[in-house]
Amino acid sequence: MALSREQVAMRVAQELQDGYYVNLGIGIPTLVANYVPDGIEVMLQSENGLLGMGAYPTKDQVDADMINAGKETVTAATGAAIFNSADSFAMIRGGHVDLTVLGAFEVDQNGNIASWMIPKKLIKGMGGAMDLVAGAKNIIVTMTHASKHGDSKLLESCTLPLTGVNCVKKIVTDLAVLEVKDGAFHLIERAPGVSVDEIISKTAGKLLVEGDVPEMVF
Amino acid sequence: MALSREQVAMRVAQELQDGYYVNLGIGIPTLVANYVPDGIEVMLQSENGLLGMGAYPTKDQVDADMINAGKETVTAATGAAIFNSADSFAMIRGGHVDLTVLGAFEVDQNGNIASWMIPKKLIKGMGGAMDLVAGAKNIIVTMTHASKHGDSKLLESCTLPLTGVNCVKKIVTDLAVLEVKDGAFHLIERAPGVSVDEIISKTAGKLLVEGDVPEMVF
Amino acid sequence: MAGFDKVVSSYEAAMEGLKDGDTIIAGGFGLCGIPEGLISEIKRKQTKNLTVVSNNCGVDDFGLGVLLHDKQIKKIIASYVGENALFEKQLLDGEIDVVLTPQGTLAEKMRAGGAGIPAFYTATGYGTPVAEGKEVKEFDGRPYILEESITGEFAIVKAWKADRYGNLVFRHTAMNFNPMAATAGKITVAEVEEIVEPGELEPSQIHTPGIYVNRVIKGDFEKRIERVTTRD
Amino acid sequence: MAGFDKVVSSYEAAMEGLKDGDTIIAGGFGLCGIPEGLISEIKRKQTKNLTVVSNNCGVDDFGLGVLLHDKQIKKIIASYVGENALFEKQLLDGEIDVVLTPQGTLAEKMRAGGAGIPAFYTATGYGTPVAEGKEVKEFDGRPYILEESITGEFAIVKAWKADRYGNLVFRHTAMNFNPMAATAGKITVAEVEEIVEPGELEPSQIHTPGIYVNRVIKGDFEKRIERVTTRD
Repeated sequence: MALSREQVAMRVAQELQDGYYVNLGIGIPTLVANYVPDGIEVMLQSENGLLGMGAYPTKDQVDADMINAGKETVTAATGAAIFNSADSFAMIRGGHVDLTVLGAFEVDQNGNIASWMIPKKLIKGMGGAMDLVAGAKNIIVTMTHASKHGDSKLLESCTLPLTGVNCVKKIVTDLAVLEVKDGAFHLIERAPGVSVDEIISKTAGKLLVEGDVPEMVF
Repeated sequence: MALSREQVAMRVAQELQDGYYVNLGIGIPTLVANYVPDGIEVMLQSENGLLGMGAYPTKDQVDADMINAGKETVTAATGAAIFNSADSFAMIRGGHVDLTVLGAFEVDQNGNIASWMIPKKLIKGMGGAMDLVAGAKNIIVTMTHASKHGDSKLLESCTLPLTGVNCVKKIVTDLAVLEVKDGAFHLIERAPGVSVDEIISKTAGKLLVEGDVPEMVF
Repeated sequence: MAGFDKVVSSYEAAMEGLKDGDTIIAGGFGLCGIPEGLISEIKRKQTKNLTVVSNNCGVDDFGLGVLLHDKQIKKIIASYVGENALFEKQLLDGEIDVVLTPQGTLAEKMRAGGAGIPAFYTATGYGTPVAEGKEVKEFDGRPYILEESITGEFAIVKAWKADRYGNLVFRHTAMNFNPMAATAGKITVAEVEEIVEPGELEPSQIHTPGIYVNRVIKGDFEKRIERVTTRD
Repeated sequence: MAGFDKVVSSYEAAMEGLKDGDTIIAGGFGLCGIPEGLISEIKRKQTKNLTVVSNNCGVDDFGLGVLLHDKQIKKIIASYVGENALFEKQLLDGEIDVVLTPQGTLAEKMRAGGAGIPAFYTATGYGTPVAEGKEVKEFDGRPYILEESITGEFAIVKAWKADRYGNLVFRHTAMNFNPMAATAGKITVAEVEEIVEPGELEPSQIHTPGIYVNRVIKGDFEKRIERVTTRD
């Protein structure tokens, strides 16, 4: 069965390593913070200028001057640092953030990603997404494998305006975990109860399946 | 009679305006700080990362962590700011410093300056001089009008490796105050008792003298 | 030190000299750390044909969004404008020009503008619509695009504390774009929560040295929050 | 948070992995704010063929100058080396390569290296020997030269306080090049006067966030002064 949003986040959280500096995008990526495995500590970077993002504040702690990149009120974790946006993106662009997790509309087999614009429909802007995909050491994309209409989001070539090129290394969808390399999607794991055939049928780009594909373990 | 170093500094100090941010080079320029006219306040920038350089410390105040760009121990004036060297040169390069005063080996009639290198003789490095001449809103050069051997330092074209091009606007020597514009030195003032003829004889570059040239007033 | 006292006592004085067609660089991220009173003054003055450089354009009735009602903004350079329906309408109607710019590139463009760096290379946006018409150059086998710096006639920023010399300290994440914006204005105006005497701010903990700041005004801030999120 | 504890207890551990031919970016201005113990450790290790990027090269018997005695430095990128007779001798004898770089360009090259900016334009050095072989481009009618960023295998910096996560605070003008150097090393080592617990440093007054720092060691500093100047 397709994973819930929470399960996608849980699976992404398995990719975390102790001591990682991580930037989590809005939506499912934000949920990843709730599932950091035992014995592992990560520090969250928020691109408006915060390294060491803490929990949401209690009602009494709410402070208009303390927000994250999603414009939500947050707290600073113990040992946090706060800096200006140029310094924040110097950190991101310079490759100092270990992992970025973000959503997307489409990803293609060359690791290109489209996540910020649907012509004539959605023109909100790219925010920090282009910097994040250009700068992070490692990028994981989370999204549903196909649209509500059943159209695959894993394509031979993105159709929407790109956010970045040749940058996505790993994708966690509601159906599968895939690596992107050498011009193809490589199926690594499948959601419990989801067949390889279903994944094949919902992947429009070049998909490589080698041997038995294990189910995700939670 | 030719001016003393102190008198050159006094004359330069007359160029200061209230509210000026000023960077003073090593040597005579440093002395300018001692002659700031009454009723005028300036703030001194030291390019290692200090805006609001104060007096030298008393013996008890000496602190190895508190030095100026000449590596002398200094104090911070009330209201000073301290920052890193990239920020300091952002300030300089970005044209935020109102006036830079520095020494030179040679200046030419196009406002080119040579101040950092004598091939095969002196290879200490340019330090911040190239940034200062490229970035400051206004530059005054102080130097002796001629070398000990009597060779003019105000040339048609600099012979030594340049520090910057088309940047010097005003020169205060031991003999004269000159403006540099339109490819010529313009004689503005002469040192008390120094004749126009002497200045002409010691200026190798194109020199324009219009009307009576007043003596400097101290 | 009279020559360095940057404090002004009215918003009129704070924004004096702003004229039609000017470029304004504004600090703030969303509604966090924005110079509320300076924005109101720009609305009051009804200055038109403005180019606004800011990460966001506020919301319909707060922040820079209030300048949309009377069509004071001709062009905006921003990274994210998704919180603002009026903005979207004017954009679709062709009444406003928008140059969407990646957030980090925007921050760096402001910094470069203040730092005398006319252009810099970044990998951000390579291969995307952002790269259109821009020079591409490879370094170490990777392609980068050339991005030019931004400066403006005015910069408006919001700080926590200022001393009379214009030294600024920002509070928490209300810092955001404010320090860079402060460097990129020909005239930089800081609206602050508190004005202190020179010497009260620790020199090495000043975020924006006073050399960048031309005017300081004490403001009253609503500090509206876009998304109040709490835990129990 | 074990994964973020950057504190090491020996200089051997602090400089572990440094090898012949590496590039070291060093903080400090003159003898002010230099990582004295890390420099001694490099001398002790006798690592050779080093490229050193630092504003200065110390004096004959202190600072980076001590690495000259055994000819450990192959090349230095610096803005001012005038305080060091041994350096001048090795340079004239052709035993050491020197790339003299304007101070502000050097600071910006380090910052750019850490910030993922491979190159930037500056007017500094245009028309001088510094511009030789560099691309020139006009912006707004003024010519600028293209300068490339610098990174290194190691960065060595000196801070006043560090917390265990590697967040750094610098003291007075001992800040100088240290914050930029810290961003430009593949491995960045900070030698500090005091180590405190996470949370003791005010987040918005940290000069270098811990993300840039791989190792922290508590040092003892002589803090030699080049020019003691006093008033009565």
